[in-house]
Formats: sequence, C-alpha cells, structure tokens
Amino acid sequence: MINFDLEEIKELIRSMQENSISELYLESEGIKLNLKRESFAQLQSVLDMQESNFLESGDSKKDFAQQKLEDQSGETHIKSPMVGTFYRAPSPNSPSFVEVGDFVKKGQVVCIIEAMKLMNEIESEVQGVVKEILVENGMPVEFGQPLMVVKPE
Amino acid sequence: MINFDLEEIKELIRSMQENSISELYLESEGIKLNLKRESFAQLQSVLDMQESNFLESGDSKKDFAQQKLEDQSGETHIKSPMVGTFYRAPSPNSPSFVEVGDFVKKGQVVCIIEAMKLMNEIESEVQGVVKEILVENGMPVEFGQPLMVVKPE
Amino acid sequence: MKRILISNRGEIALRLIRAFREFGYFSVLAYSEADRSSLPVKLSDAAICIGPPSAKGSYLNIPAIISAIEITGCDAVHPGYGFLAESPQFARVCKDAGIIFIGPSPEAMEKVGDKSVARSVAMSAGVPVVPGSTGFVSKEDLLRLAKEIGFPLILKASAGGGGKGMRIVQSFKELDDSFDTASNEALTAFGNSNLYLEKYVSEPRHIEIQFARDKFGNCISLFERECSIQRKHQKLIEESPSCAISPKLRKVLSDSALAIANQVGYVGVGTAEFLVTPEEMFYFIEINARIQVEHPVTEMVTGVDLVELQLIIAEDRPIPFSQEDVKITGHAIECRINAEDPRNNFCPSPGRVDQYIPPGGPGIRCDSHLYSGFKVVPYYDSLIAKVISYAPTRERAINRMERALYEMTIEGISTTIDFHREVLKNAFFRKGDYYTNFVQRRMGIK
Amino acid sequence: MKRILISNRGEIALRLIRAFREFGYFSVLAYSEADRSSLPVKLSDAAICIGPPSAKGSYLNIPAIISAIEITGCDAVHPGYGFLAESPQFARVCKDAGIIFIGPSPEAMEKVGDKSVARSVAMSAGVPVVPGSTGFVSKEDLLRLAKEIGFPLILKASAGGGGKGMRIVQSFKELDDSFDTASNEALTAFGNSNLYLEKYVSEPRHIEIQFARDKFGNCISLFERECSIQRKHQKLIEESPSCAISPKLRKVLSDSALAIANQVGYVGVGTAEFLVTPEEMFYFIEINARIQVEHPVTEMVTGVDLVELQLIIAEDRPIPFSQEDVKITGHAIECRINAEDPRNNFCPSPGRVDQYIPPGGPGIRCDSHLYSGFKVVPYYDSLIAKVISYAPTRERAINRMERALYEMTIEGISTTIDFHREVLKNAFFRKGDYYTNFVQRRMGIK
Repeated sequence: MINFDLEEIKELIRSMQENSISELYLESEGIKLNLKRESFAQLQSVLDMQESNFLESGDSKKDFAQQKLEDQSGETHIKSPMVGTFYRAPSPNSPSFVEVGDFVKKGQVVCIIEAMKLMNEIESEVQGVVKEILVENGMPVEFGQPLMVVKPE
Repeated sequence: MINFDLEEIKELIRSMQENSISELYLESEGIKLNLKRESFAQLQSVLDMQESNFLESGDSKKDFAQQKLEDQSGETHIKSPMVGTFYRAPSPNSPSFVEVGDFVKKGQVVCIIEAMKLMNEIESEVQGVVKEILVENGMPVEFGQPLMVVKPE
Repeated sequence: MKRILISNRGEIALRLIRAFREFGYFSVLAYSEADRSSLPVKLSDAAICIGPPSAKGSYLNIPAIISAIEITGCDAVHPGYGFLAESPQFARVCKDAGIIFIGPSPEAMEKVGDKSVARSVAMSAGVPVVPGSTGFVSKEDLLRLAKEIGFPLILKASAGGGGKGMRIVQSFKELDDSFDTASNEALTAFGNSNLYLEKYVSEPRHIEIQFARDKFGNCISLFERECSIQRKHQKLIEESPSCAISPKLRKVLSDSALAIANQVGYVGVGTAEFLVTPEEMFYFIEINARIQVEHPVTEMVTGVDLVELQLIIAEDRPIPFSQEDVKITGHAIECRINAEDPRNNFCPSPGRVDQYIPPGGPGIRCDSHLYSGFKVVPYYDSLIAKVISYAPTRERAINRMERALYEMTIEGISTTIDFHREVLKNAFFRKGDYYTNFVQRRMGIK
Repeated sequence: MKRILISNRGEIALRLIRAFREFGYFSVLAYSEADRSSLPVKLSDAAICIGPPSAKGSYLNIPAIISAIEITGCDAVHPGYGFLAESPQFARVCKDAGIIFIGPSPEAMEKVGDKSVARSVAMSAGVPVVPGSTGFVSKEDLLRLAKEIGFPLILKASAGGGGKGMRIVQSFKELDDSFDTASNEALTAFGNSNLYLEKYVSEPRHIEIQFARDKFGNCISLFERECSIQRKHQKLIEESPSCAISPKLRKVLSDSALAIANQVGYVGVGTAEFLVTPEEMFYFIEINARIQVEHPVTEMVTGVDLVELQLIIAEDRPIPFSQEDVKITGHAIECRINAEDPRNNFCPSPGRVDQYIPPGGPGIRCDSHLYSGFKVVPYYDSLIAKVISYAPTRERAINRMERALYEMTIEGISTTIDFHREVLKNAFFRKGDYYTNFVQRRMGIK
C-alpha cells in the first residue's frame, strides 16, 4: 500500500518537471493520483527551464520582496497595485482591516499602501475567505507583490 | 506483488529520463501506475535546433571539405584517415582503383591520399559494393571525411 | 551618497550597475514587470518592481519611482537616458523630497530643454545658431520669415526630438501644408503644437561636444563625437574623434559648449549638439542634459569614466582633472545594434534570443543586456547592444569593428548587425566623407 | 604572407583568428574532431579537420599539420602556445617545406628551449641566474653540489615545464629520493630524465619581461608582467605593471632580457622569466619562445598588439616603433578562468555550458571560446576564458575585475571564478604583498 503526504506529492511534481514527465497516473488501495503537466508547456518548459536555471543562479540576494508562486488549489492573491509600505490598519491603534479567516467582499478595503506620504486604500477584487496574510505590517512591497491569499467563494 | 515507496517512483522517473522511455504502464495487485514523458524527440529537437541554428549561422564559407551525413539505409562510408589529397589511381595514366558498382573486399586498396609527398594507400575496412565516390580525383580531403559510399555485403 | 536607485532598464541600467559596483555604491534597480528576467535585475544589489510593462505605469511613473526610492532607503536616483532623464518635473520632485537627482538642476534642465529657449541662451552666449525664428513661429509670420531666411527651410517641434514634428520645406508652395502636418504631429507627440523655423542645412555633419561642469564652475570639454550616421534622425554609428574637425574647430566648438553650460549654470555632464558644414561653419542645435547612449566612444579615447564623473559632480566634489589633462588618444567607434529588421523598413523585431555570442577580444567593448534565452520585449526602444571598437587609428578601429560584427551572433530575432557591416564597407564611410544624409544618399535607405 | 594556418584551439585560436581578420590575413584553422563545434571553427575563414580528439593525433601531429598547410594553400603557420609552439622540430620541418613558422628560428628555439643551455647563455650574457649546477647533474655530483649551494634546493627537469619533474629539497636526507622521483617524472613527461639543481628561492616573485626582436636586430622591451599568483606552478592571475618593480629594476630586467635575446639571435616575440626577491635580487629562469597566455595584460598597458608584432616580424619587417615609444599607462589584470572545481582539488570539470554570459562594459576584455551550449571537452587544458580588466590604477583595476567576475555566468560546469574572487578580496593581494607561495600561504590551498 502506498501512502503519500502532501510534501511527497509535491516532490513527485517537482520530479516530473525535472524529468519532463507529462503525465502520471497512480492507483492503489485507497489512493488515486493523476497528474498531468500542461501540454502547452511542453516546448516552453524546456526553454523556461534553462531560463529559470539561469535566473536562480548567480550570487545571493535578489528581489526586494520575494514572490510567492501562484497556487494550483484555486486560491487567489490580492496583489499590491503599487510600490509602497504595507499597513494592515488605518492607524497604529486601530484594529486591522482583515484577519485570517475573515470573509471579504469585492470592493472591501483590506489594507493600506503608503506611497509618497499618501495612504492608498486597497480594495479586494475578489470575494472569499482570507487564508493567509503574506506581508507583515509596515513592510515595503513592490508592484504586483502578493499581499494576501484568498479562497474565492 | 509490487510495492513502491516515493523514492522508488522517483527513481523510475529518473530512469525513464535517462533511458528515453516515453511511457510506462504498470498494473499489479492493488497498484496501477502510468507515466508518460514528453516525447524525447520533441525535447531533443528543440535543443538540437538551437545548437544547429548556431552552427549553421554566421557567414558564408565553412568547412574546407563538406561533410555528408551518415546514411540511414545501411550503407557505410570509407573515410579518410588523414589530411591530404585524394587520388583514385596510382598514377595519372593508370586506371582507377575502383569504380562505382565495383565489389571491394576488406583490405583492398581503394584510393591514395597524398600527404607530405607521401602516397598512402587507403584500404577498405568493409566488404561490399561501391555505390558512390564522393570526392573528385585530386581534391583535398580532411581527416574523417567520407570518400566513398559502400553497401556492405 | 550611498544607495542609488536606477530608474531605467536595458544596457544603460547595466552600465550604471557596473559603475556603482566598481565605485562602491549600492544599486537598487526599479523595473517594470516586463523586465523581471533581465540581466540588470539579476546584477543589481537589489531590485524592485515598480509597475506594469507600459512605460507610463513604470519608468515614467514618478510617484512609483519616488515611493520605490523611499521604501528602499535610497538617497539618490540615476535616470539613465530617455524616460525621465530630462524631465525637470522629476528632478524637481526629487529635489523637494531630498533625493539627489544625478543630473543637472531642474532650472538648468528647463532652460536647455526647450529648444527655442536654448537657442536664445546660445545666442546670448555668442554661439552661432542656425538662422531662423526667435521662439516659435505663428502661421501669420511664416511667409515673411521664410522669405527672410531663404529655402530650404526646416520646421521643428519646439518641444520635440527624435524626428517627430519635423518637416523640410523646399519652396513656398509646400509651406502651409508642411506647417499643418508638423504642428499636428508635434501636438500628438509632445502635447505641444509649437513649431520653429530654421534654415535647412542640407549636408551637415552632426557633431556633439561632451562637457562636464561641477558646482564650483569648473567646466571641461571632453571633445567631440561624430554622429552623422543617422537614419530618420536616429543615430546609428558614432565615433571620436571626427575626421572633419580640425584642432582649431575642436577648440571653438568646445569653447561654445562651455559658454552655454556656464550661461545656464549647468552642473553635471552634458552634450552640446552642433551642425557643421563642409566649410567648417557651425551652428548650435541643442543641449542633451543626460548621459548619452554614445558616451562610451568618449570614454575610450579620453580614458575618462563619464558615469564616475556624474557621481563626483552629484556629490558636490570638484572635477578631479583639468582641461589640459584631457587628450584624445586613438580612435573609437560605436555601432548601436537594434532589434530591427533592416530588410523590412527597420521594423522592430522583439522575441526570444536563442543564441547570443557577444564579440570579444582586444579593443572591443560590448555594452548589452542580452543573454541566450532572453526575450526582447516590445514595450521599449529597440537598442539591444552597443559595440565599441578602439584602436590606434580610425582605419584599424573600423577593421576591428568589422571583425567584431562578423563574430557577433544574435539568433532568433532580426538585428541591424548586417546593416552596420554594410556601412563599414562603404567607401565614403571609410574615407570619412559623410554627412547626416549618408544613409539615404550612400546606402539608398529612406 | 597571406594565408595562415592556425594549429591550435580554444581562446588562443580565436585570438589569432581575430587578429588575422583585422590585419587582412586569411585564416585556416586546423582542428581535431573534438573541436568541430567550436567557435574558432565557426569564425575562421576556413577550417580543416586534421585528426582525432587526442592531441597526439591532431594538434601534435606534424605530418597532418604540414599536409593541411599544403592542401589549403597556406604560406605560414601560427602555433599559438602549448602543443607545437616551442617545438624546434616542427619549426624546422616548416622551414624545410618553405612554410613561414610564426615564431623564432629552430636554432634559437633549441638554444632557449633547453633550460640548462638557456642558463649558460644567460650567464655568458652577464645575466644572473639562480646558483646551481651548470648543465644537468649526475647522481654522483649531487651531494657535492648540494653542499656547495646550500639548502633549500630545487631539482628541475632539464626539458621540463609546468611543474613536472620538479622537487624542493630541504635537507641531505631527502636528496636521493627526490632525485629519483623527479628524474622518473621527467622521463615520463618529457622523454628525458635529465635534471638540474638550483638554489631554491623561497619567497620570490615571478616576473617576466615581454620582448620583441626583429631580423634587423631591433630589440624592444614591453616591460614586465607580474605572475606570482600561481597554484602548482600554474599561473592564475597576472598583472602589469608589478607593484614590486621600481623603474630602475624594470630597466635592469629589460636590459637582461634583451641581452639574452641578442645573444641567441632571437627573432620574434618572447618572454624572459625571472625570480625577484623582496630585496630586488633577481635571477633569470628561462625564455618562453611563444606568445604567452597572459600577453593581453601587456597589450592593455602598452597599447601594442603582440600578435600584430609577431606578424610584422614574421614578414621580415622592422618593429615599427622604438623603445622610447613604449610606455606603461594604467594597470591591467588578467584572471585565467579554468573549468576546474576549486572545492575538489581543482579537478577538471568538462561538460556542457548551459548558460554563458561573459562580462562586458568599460575596461573589460574577455578572450574566450565559450558560448551557451558549448561542450568543454576533456582532452585538452582546462582554460576556458581570460578576463582582463584595465583601469587607471591598480585598485580600480581590481575593483573592476571583481565587478566583472561577479557578473560573469558559466552554468553547467564548475569553474574557478569564485576562487579568483577570493584572491581579489585578499588583503595581501590588494596590498600587492605577495610571492609565488601566495595561494598556499594566504589562501591555504595546496
């Protein structure tokens, strides 16, 4: 009998990617696993693989704010529409706009990005439950940086 | 009965990659495993394309003696074992060692390569019928250059 | 000055990153989403995404850049060339926010940035300008002025550059129509329809003087660059020294550039552009208040690092040498390699570079952000590499450049490499007998 | 001289192809099967395969090379460095066949090629040599000579080079064993077991003088290269000028080199190697009768193209400048990048280069035959790139080199780039306070 945990499945996925496996189907007692890598990616993956090899190499450092990869699981990100400083509350003594587990509506203010001394209220573009807040209060964020993970509903 | 753990599946995947296996289907008591790799030819063609693009590009000219690609048809080449000048006959007035259509034996002299004023008799390493003579009498040839096409018998 | 934000991309961003690293400054690159996998992002000390691919949302987005400077703790900004490099507004916002803008003051930039103002400045500094209208010309004055100056004439957008809003007028009957088209074009391109009118010099050389002036008033000429090889007013090949400039003319042009720089209180490095006729008549055209694309040819022949000079001047330090120390040694040529298809009207050719092999070996400098696998994006200008050759003589510099372009490999996109090789072979080019109409007249290319 | 066959590979083949193209010679590259997809094959005017991957069957195969010269109609051959570059036999075969060998005459090569002969030549030219045996030493004389000279001593292969057949001897009890091992090693490596014995200078600098001499007897020094950064007698970093050489010593070393060159009637470019002690004592070691790997540092600081000079001298033309014209300007450093793994005892690391991005920008010259996708083959030496930085001062040349190595990208194989970066950071290196034992003593590497 085969028993996987999530980490192991992720490892399998990586291994598929590394070895150009386009499809994996596994059925065993109490488990069925079917993995397909997008066929569009076939040619692209070879090329991108080289590219990403390159981009990951070189010296230490890099992007000011670390990008998180988009999830497969149907979750989505609220991303920063501008460069600035991320605040979770309208003022230091106010409660946060949202907490993990909160339900947010489309258009609801979820945080503030301060840019050039201006406080810009950032509204959610989706409706759903906040699963994770990715940036700490008061930290700098860049354009397009994921701020929160939301599970749309 | 077959029993896998994760490490073993990963090994299988690696082994597919290394041995250019494009598909694997396994069914056994309590387990079904199906693995497909992106067509090896596809991957290879992308990589080769890049490489050959590069080698063919650039300006006109190139190799002093044009290389002919190895045939698919079971025919083989007699190649020049040295740099020099190709002669089909022992002297200008003699008949050629071989003509197209002739049968040659292993060890039979098929041409002369002149290098540093020395006449080197070149012997056939195969037995068969001469299908084509690729180099004209008196032309320079480089190391490894195909001289004749022979259909082995 | 310790941490400098670079609000630019491509080869000039790389040039600045290299200099900052060599001279001990921390570099922060502000980049657009389209440039995420670029070499400058990889090689800067830190990088921050400031906006979407459109330049308006990123490299021209002043609030985003200022915000990036603030959150990354930079004390200075280098704008490179293009984008905001010559925006007095940006320079002023920086100044107000206490950020060192590496370039001249907003006031100086305003004076030299408007061509008709620059013209008056030159005239009051005693530098000859092309005969023409003082300030912009109204449709009413057009005919009178045209009579006064004489044909051929040229109409130019007051706020313009790069050939937009420009028309050559050969006779009275073309005058009105040309005025209307040019003014419309100027309005579309620069939001300002004002035109001015000038005598059209038909076979001039385009010569520019590189100068530097510090806040103590030390003003130094780094001599000329010959930029007459142009297509549609876009420079393609530059060299230094120019075959057409006698030592005497070099001195006169240098003095003219310095006079204008002094007149406007220019602090920084800059370029004064001139038209020079075959008879050694010369006319001032404009000041470029930035580092220029073609600055490497000056660096090669003078041994002066112009980006270092910008840093020195921005830190209120005096220029560390005097005019007598500056000598031209040898000859340098730059070819600008664009991602364009010369067989298809120089149409931009973005796409993936499958294989990139830059030229190397003795006397070759290559400034490029390319690498094998890099994707040239369609959002910005098409310059992908600058190849600079340096040798003891012009002939050898040309031979060396031919050798370099022969070995340079860029696969997957169209480039202007072969076009440059044709220019280098041309007998008129080799003799140095060329004017701004070379590409049209000698290469038969519009 | 019109068509020149290059019997070499890698970066030096590329260096020669570049020069021949610039100076108007037709280049024919003789290559082995292993180098078929190399850049020199692509960039030469013509290329001819002369043998299998093994050097013995190709780059060392005199009949194959001569035959290639004949069938391609070449009138001259350039051997590069290594392989047949210093083979008097090859030079003689060329001479007899009426082919111009670009290098000194077989006679001169024989004189300088045998170290013990070279030593006598130097002594008769009045140039100091390391105290030691005159000619090779027999086992019988060993003890007597050792007593005479005093420890530490060094045993060296008479026909040797590159550290093979070399032993340092600290005391009498090691003497016999060291002699046997070294002589065996020499026999295996060079087919000649003869050894000579010398005083071992423990902390010397390795300084070499680049010279050129034409057939009219004009003999010119292009001054020194500092080559003390070595690992196992393999040079890793070279610079010019040396921090340790006073103008007076520079003159003395130059005069010594020229005296030896005159003594043997050397015609061509060459190098005289010296050991220099901290007290400015110096000893002649040997002549390298070829273009050297590290020749670019001399080119950068003197502006002289050494390959061009070889061509001029080979065509029986006089050297076109005089000693007074040669000046050192600025500072140049070369790092030899090898396909070796510094974390694994510098084990060779052949394989596919997945991504190659050479350094670029101001003051950087890169001589390399790499490209993205190139396969480094295991048959030849591991040099894959030479990076040369040039700047007005040594400090800036070091900073520039650090910048260049930071941006240089070679993926897929191990290289010595990071090792070089460590050297450049080292305080003793930065001070210029280093000797041939630097890598051992300051980097802790055997």
